[in-house]
Amino acid sequence: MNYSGFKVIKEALTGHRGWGPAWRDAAPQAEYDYVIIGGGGHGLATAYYLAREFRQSRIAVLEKGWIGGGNVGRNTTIIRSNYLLDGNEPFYEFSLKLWEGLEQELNYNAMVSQRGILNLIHSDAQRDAFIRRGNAMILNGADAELLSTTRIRDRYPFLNVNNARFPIKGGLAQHRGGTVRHDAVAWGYARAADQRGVDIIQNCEVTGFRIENGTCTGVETARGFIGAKKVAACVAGSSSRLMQKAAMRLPIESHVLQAFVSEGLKPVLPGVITFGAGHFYCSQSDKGGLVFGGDIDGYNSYAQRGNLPVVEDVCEGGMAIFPMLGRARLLRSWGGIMDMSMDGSPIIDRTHIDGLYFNGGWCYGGFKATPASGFAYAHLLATDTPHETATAYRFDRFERGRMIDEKGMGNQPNLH
Amino acid sequence: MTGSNRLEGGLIDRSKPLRFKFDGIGYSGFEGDTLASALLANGVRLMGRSFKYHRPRGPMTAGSEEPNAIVELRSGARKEPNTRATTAELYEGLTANSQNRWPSLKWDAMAVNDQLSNFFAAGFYYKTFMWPAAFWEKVYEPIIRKAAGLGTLSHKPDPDSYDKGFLHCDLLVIGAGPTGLAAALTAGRAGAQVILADEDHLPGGRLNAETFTLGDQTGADWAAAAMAELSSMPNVRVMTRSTVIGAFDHGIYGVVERVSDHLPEPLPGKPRQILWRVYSKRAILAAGATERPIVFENNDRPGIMLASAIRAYANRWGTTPAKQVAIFTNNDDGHRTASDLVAKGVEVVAVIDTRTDAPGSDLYDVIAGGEIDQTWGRLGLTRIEVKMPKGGIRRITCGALGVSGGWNPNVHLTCHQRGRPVWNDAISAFVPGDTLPPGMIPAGAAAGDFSTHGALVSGRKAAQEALADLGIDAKPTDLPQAEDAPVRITPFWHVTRAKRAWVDQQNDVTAKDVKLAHQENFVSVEHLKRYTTLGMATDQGKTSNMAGLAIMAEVAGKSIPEVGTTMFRPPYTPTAMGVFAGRSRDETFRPTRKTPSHKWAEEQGATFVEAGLWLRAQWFPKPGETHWRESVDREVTQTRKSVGICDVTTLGKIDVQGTDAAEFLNRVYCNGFAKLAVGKVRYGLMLREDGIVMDDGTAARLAEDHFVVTTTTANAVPVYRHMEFVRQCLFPDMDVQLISTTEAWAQFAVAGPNSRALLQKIVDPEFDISNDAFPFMACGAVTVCGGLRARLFRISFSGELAFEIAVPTRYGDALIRRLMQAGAEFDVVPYGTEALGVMRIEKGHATGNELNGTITALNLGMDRMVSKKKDSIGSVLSEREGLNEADALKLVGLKPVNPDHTVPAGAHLMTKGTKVSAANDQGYVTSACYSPNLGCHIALAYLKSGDTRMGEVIRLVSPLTGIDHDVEVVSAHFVDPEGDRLRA
Amino acid sequence: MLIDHPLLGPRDASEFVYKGDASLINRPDWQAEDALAKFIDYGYLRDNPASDHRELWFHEQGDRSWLVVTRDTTTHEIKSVELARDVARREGRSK
Amino acid sequence: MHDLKPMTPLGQHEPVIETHGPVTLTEVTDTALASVAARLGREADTAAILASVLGSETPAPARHGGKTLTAFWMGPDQWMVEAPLETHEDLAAQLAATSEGAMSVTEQTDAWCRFDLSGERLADVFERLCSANTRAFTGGEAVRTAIEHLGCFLLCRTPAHISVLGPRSAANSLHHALLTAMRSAH
Repeated sequence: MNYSGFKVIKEALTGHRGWGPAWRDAAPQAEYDYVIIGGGGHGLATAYYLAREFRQSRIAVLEKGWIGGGNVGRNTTIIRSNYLLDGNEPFYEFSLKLWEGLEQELNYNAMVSQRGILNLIHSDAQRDAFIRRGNAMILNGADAELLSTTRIRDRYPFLNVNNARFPIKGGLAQHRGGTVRHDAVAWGYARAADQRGVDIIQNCEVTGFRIENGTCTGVETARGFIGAKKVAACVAGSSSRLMQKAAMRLPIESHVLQAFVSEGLKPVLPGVITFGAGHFYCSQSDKGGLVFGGDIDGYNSYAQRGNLPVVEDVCEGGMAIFPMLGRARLLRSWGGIMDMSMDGSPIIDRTHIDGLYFNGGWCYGGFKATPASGFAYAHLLATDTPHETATAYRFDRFERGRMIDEKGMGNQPNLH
Repeated sequence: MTGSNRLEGGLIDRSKPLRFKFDGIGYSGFEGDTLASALLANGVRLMGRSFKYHRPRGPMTAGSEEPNAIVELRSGARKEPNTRATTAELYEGLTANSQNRWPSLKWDAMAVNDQLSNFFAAGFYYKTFMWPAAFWEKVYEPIIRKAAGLGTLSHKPDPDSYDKGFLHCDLLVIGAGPTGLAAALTAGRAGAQVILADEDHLPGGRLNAETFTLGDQTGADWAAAAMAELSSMPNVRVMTRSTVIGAFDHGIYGVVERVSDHLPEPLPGKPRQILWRVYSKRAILAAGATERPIVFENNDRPGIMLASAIRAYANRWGTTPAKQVAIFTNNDDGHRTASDLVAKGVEVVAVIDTRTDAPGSDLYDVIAGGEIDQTWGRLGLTRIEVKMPKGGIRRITCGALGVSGGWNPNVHLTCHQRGRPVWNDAISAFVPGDTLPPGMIPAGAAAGDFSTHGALVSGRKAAQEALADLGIDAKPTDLPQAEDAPVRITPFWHVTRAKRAWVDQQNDVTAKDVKLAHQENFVSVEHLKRYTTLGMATDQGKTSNMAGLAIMAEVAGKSIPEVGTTMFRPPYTPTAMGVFAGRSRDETFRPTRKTPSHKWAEEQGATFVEAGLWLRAQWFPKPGETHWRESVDREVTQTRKSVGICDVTTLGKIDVQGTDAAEFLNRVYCNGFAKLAVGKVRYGLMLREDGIVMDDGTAARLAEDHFVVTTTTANAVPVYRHMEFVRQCLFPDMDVQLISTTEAWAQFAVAGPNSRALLQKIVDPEFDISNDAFPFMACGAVTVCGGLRARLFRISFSGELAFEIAVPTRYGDALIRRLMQAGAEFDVVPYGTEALGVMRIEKGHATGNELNGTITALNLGMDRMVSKKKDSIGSVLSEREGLNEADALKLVGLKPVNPDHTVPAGAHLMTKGTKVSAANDQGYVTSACYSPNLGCHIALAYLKSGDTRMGEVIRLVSPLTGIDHDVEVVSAHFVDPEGDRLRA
Repeated sequence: MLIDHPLLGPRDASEFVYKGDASLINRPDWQAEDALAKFIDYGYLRDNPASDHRELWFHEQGDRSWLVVTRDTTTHEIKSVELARDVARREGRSK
Repeated sequence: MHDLKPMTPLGQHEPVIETHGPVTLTEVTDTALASVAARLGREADTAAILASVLGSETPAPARHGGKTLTAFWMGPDQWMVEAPLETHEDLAAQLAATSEGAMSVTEQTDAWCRFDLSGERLADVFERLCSANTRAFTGGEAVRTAIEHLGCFLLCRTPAHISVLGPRSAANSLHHALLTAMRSAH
């Protein structure tokens, strides 16, 4: 069923009886060409692009719980392509371009809202680094603008420009950055994939891989064996747990990232602001909640919850630049499991096992990558060659010494 | 003025009337009132508007679970949006305003949404507003954003302060109702360290809202007596106005104490609120239970409230929302409200009980098997229509309707570590499951034990259990006789034929929305929540989740526990962000570190700059200098010409001692240190294990077994941590000891051709610091100014003949003054970080901008320093191909072809004749400055194969800042490449 | 979280700085035949278990000891805490 | 003798003293400090030397004490020795002279600022500053912990007299935090 304003009006007048399921609850078949493990944003996007862009069929997405219940449903909804390094920037810019046409393509309003993202500058060294980054963005076809303190003050009059411990000395803006209604991304891809024949199978946990003579022929699941020509792991957050079933060790640690939302407030923040020196970033949802976060808790965890010190650290950062926030209330916190990789960048690659593919290591930046990740992964699955924007996301980059380390923190995942 | 709906009795102090304003109209109440109780007493039921349809709303509850009566409290910079009128304590002069309405609460233009609600069903926005694409940000979204949101922030800095603190106890008792008081008495009398926390200012919980007795006392009197005893115990800390907001790992609880929220403004020096981190060995969850509503047609009008709330307003606050009240219930507790109201002289017009076997009453009319069919009243309830059990409709005039759908134990904190509650059929509610936070024992109503007697016994038992775990024997406390009624409930969640029946009243989620979600396959509880926004209101689903689950269960043909439970996450109630930040805001956001010469530099009028937590002098303007460059150029020129002084105390200093000290440095630096002579300094390059440069600095050998290592300012802490890792974890049996001495010594660089001459006036004459006796890279202990112990290093960051002199920090101020005095004859200048930066760029020295975490020794041109003859951190992994590319980036210098051009940091480099694009990127500029010595801008840069491109003219581009011009590749050593000056 | 320091008793985890898997103690021999391969494995591959995890914490705001903490990553329950130096010696790093 | 005039950590020439309610906050500048760390295999020797310096047993972990001089435990086999500055201006050198190669000694006198809180109900102040359970202090405790992002030592001389040692460069920030907590608590 096509969604449209006309349809909404018609249904409103006829008691909303015509709306069907957004996607079918499919039962697993014995065999597929492609089995995608993980019904999150990336998995569903992969299925969608495989079906639509690469004209593949016989595709299943296996989800151990409910689709969209992982990190696509527990992030701070930011999209941007303000990356520095050659291995990253083209990929994230590709993703941003896909976001820009996504809703019309999926026929689903995911509220892609390009209200801009602003990274605050607090020191000369940081300005130098941001200029280098902004130039890298422009050289890669993205947009970037260096804002003066005056411009920032005009746009955000309540920012504590002078009095904070780290005065604001400018900012790097990407006006095409913004936010997207995160749950809608999973639902929109699910609906569009389902319409193209993809089986979305919920409550179907993968318990093992069937590997014969170095080739993966399918997966054991809670609902029986499912054969597959190609098996595509796409479970960021649980990557190590899943790939351990194929006896693989990964360059990944799982960490908890907390995020927060305030009570609903009348509009105050037009776009996204990041305050790097204070470990705080914030946007305001269309509902009015300030959505904010900061650093990961910093220790390995699969618990999907964090602890007080980071909550305090994040709010300290918030109060330092928005001293009016003292009287706003934090409504809810939540935690997601991050695949923190050894250089802070993801992996989209074949494994050493034929027929088994891997997508993971997104650190805390997977949401904005959803369309490009799905597209590039579908490209890899369909053609066995990496997509041109994702050629650097290889497993062997660590042994070859070709890390993609945006932050320059080295092989310590919790510092990325 | 006594309010029109004021009743007799209650726990308010009628001798203390208080004036307040709501929406600009003056009212009065009494001490002990909340804003909601005082407004109700004044006959005001309408207090807010709902989120989506802007429907009129009055209070639903009498506590912190309130979803409807939320207001903007106070004004100006203290304005506090979304404040629950039901918990806001009245104080003299309180002002509050309604929110999310325009132009007024009674006449809200956005209420038109309500007329259009059919078009705004759950998830409608996912299906429309997609065309044309550009309209989203420009047209649709701004309208949605403006209509959405609740209260308004002040846009002014919060004027109040906040505190944080840390408390320790054996037992934390969460909630001071009958359960908590019994638990605290039991544990307190046993001598345990007890903290009793309650969100209310008046301990007692429901005891303050009920009429039944404990022994021969009223509930409130018993609670007051228990409190008096607890307050007298030195081992018990009673915390009122203190909400336990979260259960964190290992028995740590977050508790927010509202120190000043009941006052017009905080007392001098006192915080508004305090965030306590409570370290508990055990905790008893005695958080009670919350009554839940029943969903029926137009169940959201002001005046329709939880029955227990109406009871609380009558008994505790001596007020009623209306003179005629009806009750709608599915359980016996609804009848308790009816009889209490009758006793207070309120007319109970009917009790509609969904149970056909409802108990009768001679005090009021009971309609057994009845259901509410419809309600009336635009801005407040005026009439209800009841579907009679035998058919037909009965219209009943009333101004309030108490709804009692049963009680939900307050299990929230049991879920904060992902525990799941379990269903209990006997009370038709979720109770705590067995995956509790370790150390937590739920008791009383929170554990599903709803009678007062049960609460007391349960609290006592929980305390005994908790203390027994800790080896403390707690004697059973004598407990009074108390009410022990059984729970009699027949689940009834919603009137099925209702067309517009509210499940989540704040977010305007209706029963139909839940059904539509099911129809569209948003069946799991997480999908339901996210698709409809059910439970995402400021009450976090406390008043709405159960009904939503029940309706979903019904349409999905499942049981409630099969549909699932929603996760409760911290905080328990919405919590001011300021209190999480505590004192760390404004200037005290982070500590400020000052150098030993800070005060002196201030006197010189220096400009300061943040360097991490340090404040360093950036330059020292002289009278008449109007541009910073004038000052910096002068400082550079004068230093190179004669002598300059710079405070370099911020550099990290680590004392390394032990018989293996040299061997240890061999491991942490990629270059060798074993053969460094005593009295000598060497430059050291430190790699991370992955072969990337971590830091650089010097190591001075003061004795065979004693070195002082310096680090960059930024890396002092991580380098020390790393060295301890190497020492303790990798080479645990090396004889080496480490300690930071950064702060112990005030250290000044004295640089320039006259630096020796100047220092000879300071260093005591018995120390020969001539070039022969104290050559480049010498170090040693000296005394200065007639006997003060000092350390002298002949090292140079500027490239000049230079020394660094260190004295105990307390003499740093005196030394800089003495150095300046002694240097007067040489026209000595102090220089700041800018001049320091210019001179190091002129000399080609790498610093933070160059050591950016992706750079190898090869990139710096120092690959030959990585010794392959010894084991050092990072040497093996630096052999990887990606770190040894043929066209690797190399550190070079850049000069503009046109001397008027700048060479800004952050610009990228392109080979001449190639297209400006990422594919052709040849490198980037790391540091740049104007060089007064060369008379033009210069820069350091990383350039592919840079070492072989000297003299090449390349294109420097910075599209971000609009720069595109030619620069020449030169050696990074702009000044004195042979190093003659520093050996002079 | 609270880390039960073997010398100091329970201390708030916020006093510590986390490094990662305690296998980082087992630094390979730089002169081994396959040293490069071993260092790549040591530097980059992790078990990352959803269960007990041995990990390194540095008591930065305390006694500057590195600790080996065994902690369940699904519940955060801490099973044991030892001085890393003792562990390193036990695992043969004394040579 | 040199004539350089020392400056206190707060940037004055005389120690600052402030009283609020029952608590007095005093900047203390008359103490010399030196750290002592045992060389590998010389732990017992170090403990013995230190015991003779202190005239009492070497402090156990998280403790401080001593008679002729005092010391507190900093880390495994590492202590900080306190001595009157007037008689021990160069404490580190004095200790090193007695060390017989058994221990590494490092001057720490000016690495720290020290503020002493004295008076009643000090725990009410400290519970607003750090996670140490100061309410349980009876005397002799030495705890290193964080106060407002600063690593500090708390030395409980008596429950009515507690010293705070913090990084000297941040003395003003630490002093501000202590004063603010005093005003909030009392």
